[in-house]
Amino acid sequence: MIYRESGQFKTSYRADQAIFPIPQDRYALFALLAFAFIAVPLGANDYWLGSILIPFLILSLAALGLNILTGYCGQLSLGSAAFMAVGAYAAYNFQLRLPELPLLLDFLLAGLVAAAVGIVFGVPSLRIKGFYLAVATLAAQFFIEWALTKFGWFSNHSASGVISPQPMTILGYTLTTQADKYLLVLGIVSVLALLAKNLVRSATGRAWMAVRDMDVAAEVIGIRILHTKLLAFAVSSFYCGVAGALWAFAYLGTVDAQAFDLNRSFQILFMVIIGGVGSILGSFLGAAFIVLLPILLNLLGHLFGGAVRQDVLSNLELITFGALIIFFLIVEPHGLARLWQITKEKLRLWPFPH
Amino acid sequence: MTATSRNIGSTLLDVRNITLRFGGVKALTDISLAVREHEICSIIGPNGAGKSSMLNVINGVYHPQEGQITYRGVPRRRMKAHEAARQGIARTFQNIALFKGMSVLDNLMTGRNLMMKTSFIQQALRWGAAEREELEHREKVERIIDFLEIQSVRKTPVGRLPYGLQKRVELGRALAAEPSLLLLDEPMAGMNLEEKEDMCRFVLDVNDEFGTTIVLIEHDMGVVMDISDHVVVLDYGKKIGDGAPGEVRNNPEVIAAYLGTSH
Amino acid sequence: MELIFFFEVLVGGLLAGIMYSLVALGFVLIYKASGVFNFAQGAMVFFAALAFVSFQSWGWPFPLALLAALATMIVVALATERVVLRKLVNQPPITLFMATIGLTFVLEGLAQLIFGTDVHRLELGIPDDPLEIQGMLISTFDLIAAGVAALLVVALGVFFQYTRVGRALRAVADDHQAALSIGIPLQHIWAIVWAVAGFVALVAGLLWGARLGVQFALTLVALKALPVLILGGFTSVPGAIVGGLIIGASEKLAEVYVGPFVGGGIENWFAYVLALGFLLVRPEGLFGERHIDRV
Amino acid sequence: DGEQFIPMTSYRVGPYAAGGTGVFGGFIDYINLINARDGGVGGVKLTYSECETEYKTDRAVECYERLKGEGPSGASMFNFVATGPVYALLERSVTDKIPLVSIGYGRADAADGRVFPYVFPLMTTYWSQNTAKIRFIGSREGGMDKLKGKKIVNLYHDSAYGKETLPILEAQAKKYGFSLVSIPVPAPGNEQQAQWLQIRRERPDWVILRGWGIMNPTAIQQAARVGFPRDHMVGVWWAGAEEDVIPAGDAAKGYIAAGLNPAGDQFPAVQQIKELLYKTGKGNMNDPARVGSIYYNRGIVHGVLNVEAIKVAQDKFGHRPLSGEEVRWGLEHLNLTHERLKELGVDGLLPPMKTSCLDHEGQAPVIFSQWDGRKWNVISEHVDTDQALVRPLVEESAAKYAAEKGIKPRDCSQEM
Amino acid sequence: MSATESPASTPLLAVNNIEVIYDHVILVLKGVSLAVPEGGIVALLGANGAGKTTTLKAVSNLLGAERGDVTKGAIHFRGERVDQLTPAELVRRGVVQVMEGRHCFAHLSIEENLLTGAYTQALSRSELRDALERVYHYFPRLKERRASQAGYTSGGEQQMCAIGRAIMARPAMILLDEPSMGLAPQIVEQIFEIVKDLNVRERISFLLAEQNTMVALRYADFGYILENGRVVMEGSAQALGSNEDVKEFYLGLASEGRKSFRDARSYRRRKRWLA
Ligand SMILES: Nc1ncnc2c1ncn2[C@@H]1O[C@H](COP(=O)(O)OP(=O)(O)OP(=O)(O)O)[C@@H](O)[C@H]1O
Ligand SMILES: Nc1ncnc2c1ncn2[C@@H]1O[C@H](COP(=O)(O)OP(=O)(O)OP(=O)(O)O)[C@@H](O)[C@H]1O
Ligand SMILES: [Mg+2]
Ligand SMILES: [Mg+2]
Repeated sequence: MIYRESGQFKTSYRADQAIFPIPQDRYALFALLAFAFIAVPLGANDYWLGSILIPFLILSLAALGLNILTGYCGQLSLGSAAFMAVGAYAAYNFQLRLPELPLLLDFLLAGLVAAAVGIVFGVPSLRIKGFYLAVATLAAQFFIEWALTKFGWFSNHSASGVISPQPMTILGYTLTTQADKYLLVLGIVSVLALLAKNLVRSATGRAWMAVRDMDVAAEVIGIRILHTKLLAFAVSSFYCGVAGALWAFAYLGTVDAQAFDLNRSFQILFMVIIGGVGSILGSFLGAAFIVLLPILLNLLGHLFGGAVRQDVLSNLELITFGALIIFFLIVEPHGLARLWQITKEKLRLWPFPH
Repeated sequence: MTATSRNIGSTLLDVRNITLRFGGVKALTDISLAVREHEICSIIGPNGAGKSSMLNVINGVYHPQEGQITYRGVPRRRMKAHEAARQGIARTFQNIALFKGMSVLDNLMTGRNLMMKTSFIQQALRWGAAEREELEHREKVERIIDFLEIQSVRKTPVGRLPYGLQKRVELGRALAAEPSLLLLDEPMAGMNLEEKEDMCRFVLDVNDEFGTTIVLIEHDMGVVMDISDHVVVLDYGKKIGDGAPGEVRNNPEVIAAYLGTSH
Repeated sequence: MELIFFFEVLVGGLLAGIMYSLVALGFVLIYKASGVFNFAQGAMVFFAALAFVSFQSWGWPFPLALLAALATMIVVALATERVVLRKLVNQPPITLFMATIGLTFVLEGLAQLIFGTDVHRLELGIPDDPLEIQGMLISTFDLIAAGVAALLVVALGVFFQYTRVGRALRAVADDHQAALSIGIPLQHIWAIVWAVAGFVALVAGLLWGARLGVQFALTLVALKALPVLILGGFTSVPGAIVGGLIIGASEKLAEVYVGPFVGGGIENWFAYVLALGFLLVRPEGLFGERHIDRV
Repeated sequence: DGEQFIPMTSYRVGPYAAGGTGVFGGFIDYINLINARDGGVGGVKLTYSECETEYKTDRAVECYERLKGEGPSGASMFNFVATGPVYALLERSVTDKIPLVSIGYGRADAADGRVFPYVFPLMTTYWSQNTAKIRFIGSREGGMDKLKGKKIVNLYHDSAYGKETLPILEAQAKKYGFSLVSIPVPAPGNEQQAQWLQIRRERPDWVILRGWGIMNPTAIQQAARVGFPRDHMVGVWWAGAEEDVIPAGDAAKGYIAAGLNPAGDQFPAVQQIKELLYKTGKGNMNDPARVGSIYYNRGIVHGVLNVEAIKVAQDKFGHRPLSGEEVRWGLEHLNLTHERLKELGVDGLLPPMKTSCLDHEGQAPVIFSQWDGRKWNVISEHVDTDQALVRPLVEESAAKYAAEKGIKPRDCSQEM
Repeated sequence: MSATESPASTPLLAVNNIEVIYDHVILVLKGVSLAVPEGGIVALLGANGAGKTTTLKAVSNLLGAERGDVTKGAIHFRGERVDQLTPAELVRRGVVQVMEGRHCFAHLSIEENLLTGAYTQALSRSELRDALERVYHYFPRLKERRASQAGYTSGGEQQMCAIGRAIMARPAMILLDEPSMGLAPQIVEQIFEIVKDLNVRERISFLLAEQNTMVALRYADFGYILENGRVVMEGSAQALGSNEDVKEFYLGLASEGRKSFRDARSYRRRKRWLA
């Protein structure tokens, strides 16, 4: 029994309510954070930082946002990319029009703007449920995409509709290298993930889950459904908004509204479902799966380079990607996070089978 | 102990001339009943008589077309379920309505949500007041867990629990809200004798210790006759009997419609 | 003149709407029968049409190509049931939804792997000369498509409401486990439904393919079907038609009469916003089944 | 000796796969032809490796990062054949010193090489091309002065791409006195009933189709349905390939599109590809019948310009693998005359052009082709673009970008 | 009593030492064996969570849908192994389960619910009518509500509907999970009368999981008591009914007679028969 819970007694409810009540988990997390904050920027090259880790972290954040809404509050949404777009354009405009604001405040405000827009599109959720709501959130997706392209003001009238934010400067220090940007993204994502974790295990999180699991019962014990759902929309959109701002500022440097199209919304939804609906960890696992898998498949494909035609290879990659999604759902319909949890439970019992 | 020896007070809940229709179906027709403070009132009746509907009307899940409900002296016709909760009405459901994806502990903690006052931002930071509050309520909930003897399943997702335990958890969730009026919809269905006895004990203790008024729907006549102070009988949405258990048991109309001769 | 133009837009919109209904029908079918929101419907439309034109381009005569395409869709249905659905019985709807997204990738990849990425012309021999009625131009092609759609709707409606299998399908949608417990062979049922949905996809693929050519973008017609779906109700066959008519007509009228004031290009989101507004009044769509939550 | 690496950020699945397989097929065939026929450029063998982008910007960025260091001297230059990545990599390419070549797409103002040293919107930008379209229409009407009082509808894809030419069209409408009606088509454009009914009501003389993907055949078909003459529709070059007209069937007969390049396999280079590659089964196209199609030939154009840039640079820096910075010099000193094109066996496949430090575009003229139901036929002389109109706009936009980003423009007179 | 056969003669259903695991980790049944003779009524008794439902689902093969697995043991119906059959195939062979918690098809009307029960039978129109009438004869209340959507009927009505639906499949054996739950007392009696009636007249065998031990033992021939996933006691209904432990813990018949629920002051600790 390498990994065990038995024999570790908690003597106070406070200890029992710590994020990771089991010390092994805590140590593992500290080790992981130390690795991510210190070892990675020192060791990884620009390719890993700039094209794998940064987008992975940003999309994890967006997935986290959607997971709050869909996983915790049970409101299926296909419009998360639109809220990313709102965040990106808002941050751009704050930076452009109020240059004296510090960068992090721009991001915060961008998140708040996204949250406000999220609330507007969340109002119908009081009456509309399930897939009906999902399709209805497409209204947000298409409307916001259209509005951002249509009204030049949002993109400062650039002919191409593309926005290019200024370099990021924090306290006079300009972030230029990929490592700088990575650290910024990692910092923001870590803090927001911690806040999300706190939130979902507090009264607010319980209210969300209650509404998700059985809204009638939730109302009967005094939870205000509309208020709870709108809060979920707001928080979720906030996270997506910040993710969108980071996408524009820290990852690509320039974006247009099409960077946040329907496909992006779906991509984020995949992450949530594959990773684990209603799991913070799952958002990260899902993002890793969806971001890394196609790249991995592409690299694997290169091993066959020459032997197989490139278009065959590309299509095979797509097929494998789809098949793996199905495979993982069959293995564990509740996502990678649950798979991880079961593995831990088994470890706990190891070497006994049950 | 008999009913009179406890200090049953004045009328807490007064239901007047309630009529509830679903399209063509009349679930409740002109029903009136009164529940006094601290008493245990049972509603019985054949299947489909409208018992559950009655509870749904009392706590605002259904909105009757006619009639008026006076609770603690405040009359009203419609109200939202969460408003009812705010006024101290809690309940359990016939088909268990727990939050399946959450642990037992979380289910119970949710029952206390109404009393948690910190803002979501404080909760996100989990700082000072938010953490103190969380711990305070946790202690209260642990007391209920002890009371209901469900310590061992505290962290188990409720979906995995056997039926009987789920019923107990549901009672716990209702109790967590520290209600003054507790509505129980068939809390003992699907239990064996021993478990029913336990459940009766819980109900009686709640009633005794916290002075909670209880409205109970139950099909086990043994339980109903033993523990209630007052029994209301419904049939086809109409009230056909109302009174002390002894009276109701001997009411010929009730015997014909519900109890049957075998009893 | 203005009035004629108005009617022209209206009729054009109604007919366009029916084309959306055709795709929406496939969604309804599967949703009604298994509670699955089949995201792969668009990919199926593409797959069916591509299979058909490819068979034709291999020199097979029209009827043979049609039969072969139908057979292909049935094989796809059977394989989907066996490899995906069977393993996911009784799982939450969102999981099944996700699985159909996985299926989408597989189908898209498979289609292009087998039949290539070339675009094709699809010739059904249906005339596309505009009819001029009272100064209005009306497309004969659209009229014929509308007829086909109406036929499909009637057939499917009867099937669901009055046959043993139809009833079983609705039962399955309500509760997988209970359906199993009384001996409804979920696997056969699903195979049948997916095969029928494959057939509907083929019909939609042929008609849309004749309009747009057969190419990858055919998968996108599914997006046009979604507002129709929620307006008509996920579970209603007639709803798909009525929803299509409403969406088609109003989005065209909006584009022509409202568009110019806000810069145009509003058709897409307008359909969704309209459907959304409608849902606020009737959350289950026009003819959808009401969500039952009793306590 | 050695190897010169060219990254192939292709897209062979997804909605634009038809275009992607064509362009990259032609591109790769041309590279292989150079290796097979000439043993590379100046004795340096050309290598490439493909990376699937699915036409998605983030995947393209990943491919860029993955491939930029490959080969003995790193990537020579990137051709994304998609606008998104060009924008996204604008700054990184400067840091990495790797040119981004965007032939017939991408940022129009990047033609100003002083502000955008590493971006090459070669041949013709959207803005330039648009002026050629109006000139073509003018010539069809019998002179630019005849445009006065005419009505032109600009049917555009409602996206950043579609909107990009609105200002330049408006400027020309003012200049020539025609009236302009711009009508957006929401993406993806598979529904255009409303738009074409509007067009029928407007009764324009010409329709400019700034389309994309499925929008193109739909537009052509709808035109037929409302009886608008197809030979009065002029498409952009993303609306001018076989893939855009075949789905529309007979309706497309007579439809005209601007072209970077004509279709056809009569060019010596293409013939050699057939001979050297396809006869031996080494051709890249799955369907050899598409050799000589518009997209395929555009791939050859990519090949020619890439290889020529390497050659020009080698002439200066020596016959060895070159860095991106050195290739950039080559790109800035392209001079494709008729003679040179003839030597390369591609005369007529692309027009003469000449780049410089100031001008990263090269000001190639535009040709116009018409679809006869089976193939594209060239129907115009080379139509020159209106640089007097475009260049000031380019410089203005570039200056604005430079100011925003704090870039100090290069002084071209100091460069050689 | 009609129990002419003893459980020893070749049983209709034989469950042999099965083990069930949920989610690959939760071991619920730890070796359960039982037999149901042709024409018998066998009761499965036990506290909440003992594993009654799991046993029934293992027999009807519905565990797969809950990510449960039978990892050991065998199940025979009419002498054939049936653990690999699909639920539908089992129904065709005559085994139908009435699930705990009713599980009516909420959006179908009561009558449509009943009709789906006959899915495997492929009956003619008039046969269907007769089958329906038979159910309505047993449950007149259902006839009144025949056109209502099942989702909107009361708990008891749904229970009737679920049982009626199973009868429509003309089974040889019904697995009945807590039929009395939520039913008014006289309906409980009625349902058990119906069970008896079906058993005597149509020779349908029953395996019923039931909490209401009193009634169950009155109608059953044979009983098993399950605790914690194991069979801890078995015997004929009379034998069980007269067992002192059973009397005390399951029937509430202590030596001094039935106690009032109000007087069960101290919580009784259940005596466990843990192996
Ligand atoms: N939401 C609803 N819509 C339509 N009809 C309803 C609804 N709720 C209850 N009914 C009908 O009202 C009647 C009373 O139902 P109710 O659930 O109150 O019965 P009950 O007395 O609780 O019965 P049981 O003991 O079987 O639970 C039933 O006939 C039921 O079908
Ligand atoms: N799907 C499941 N996943 C995990 N555990 C389960 C699942 N279903 C049941 N269990 C567990 O299996 C055990 C036996 O449950 P089962 O439902 O068979 O009991 P039961 O005897 O029918 O109880 P009851 O009288 O309450 O219906 C319980 O401890 C329960 O927690
Ligand atoms: Mg009830
Ligand atoms: Mg059970």
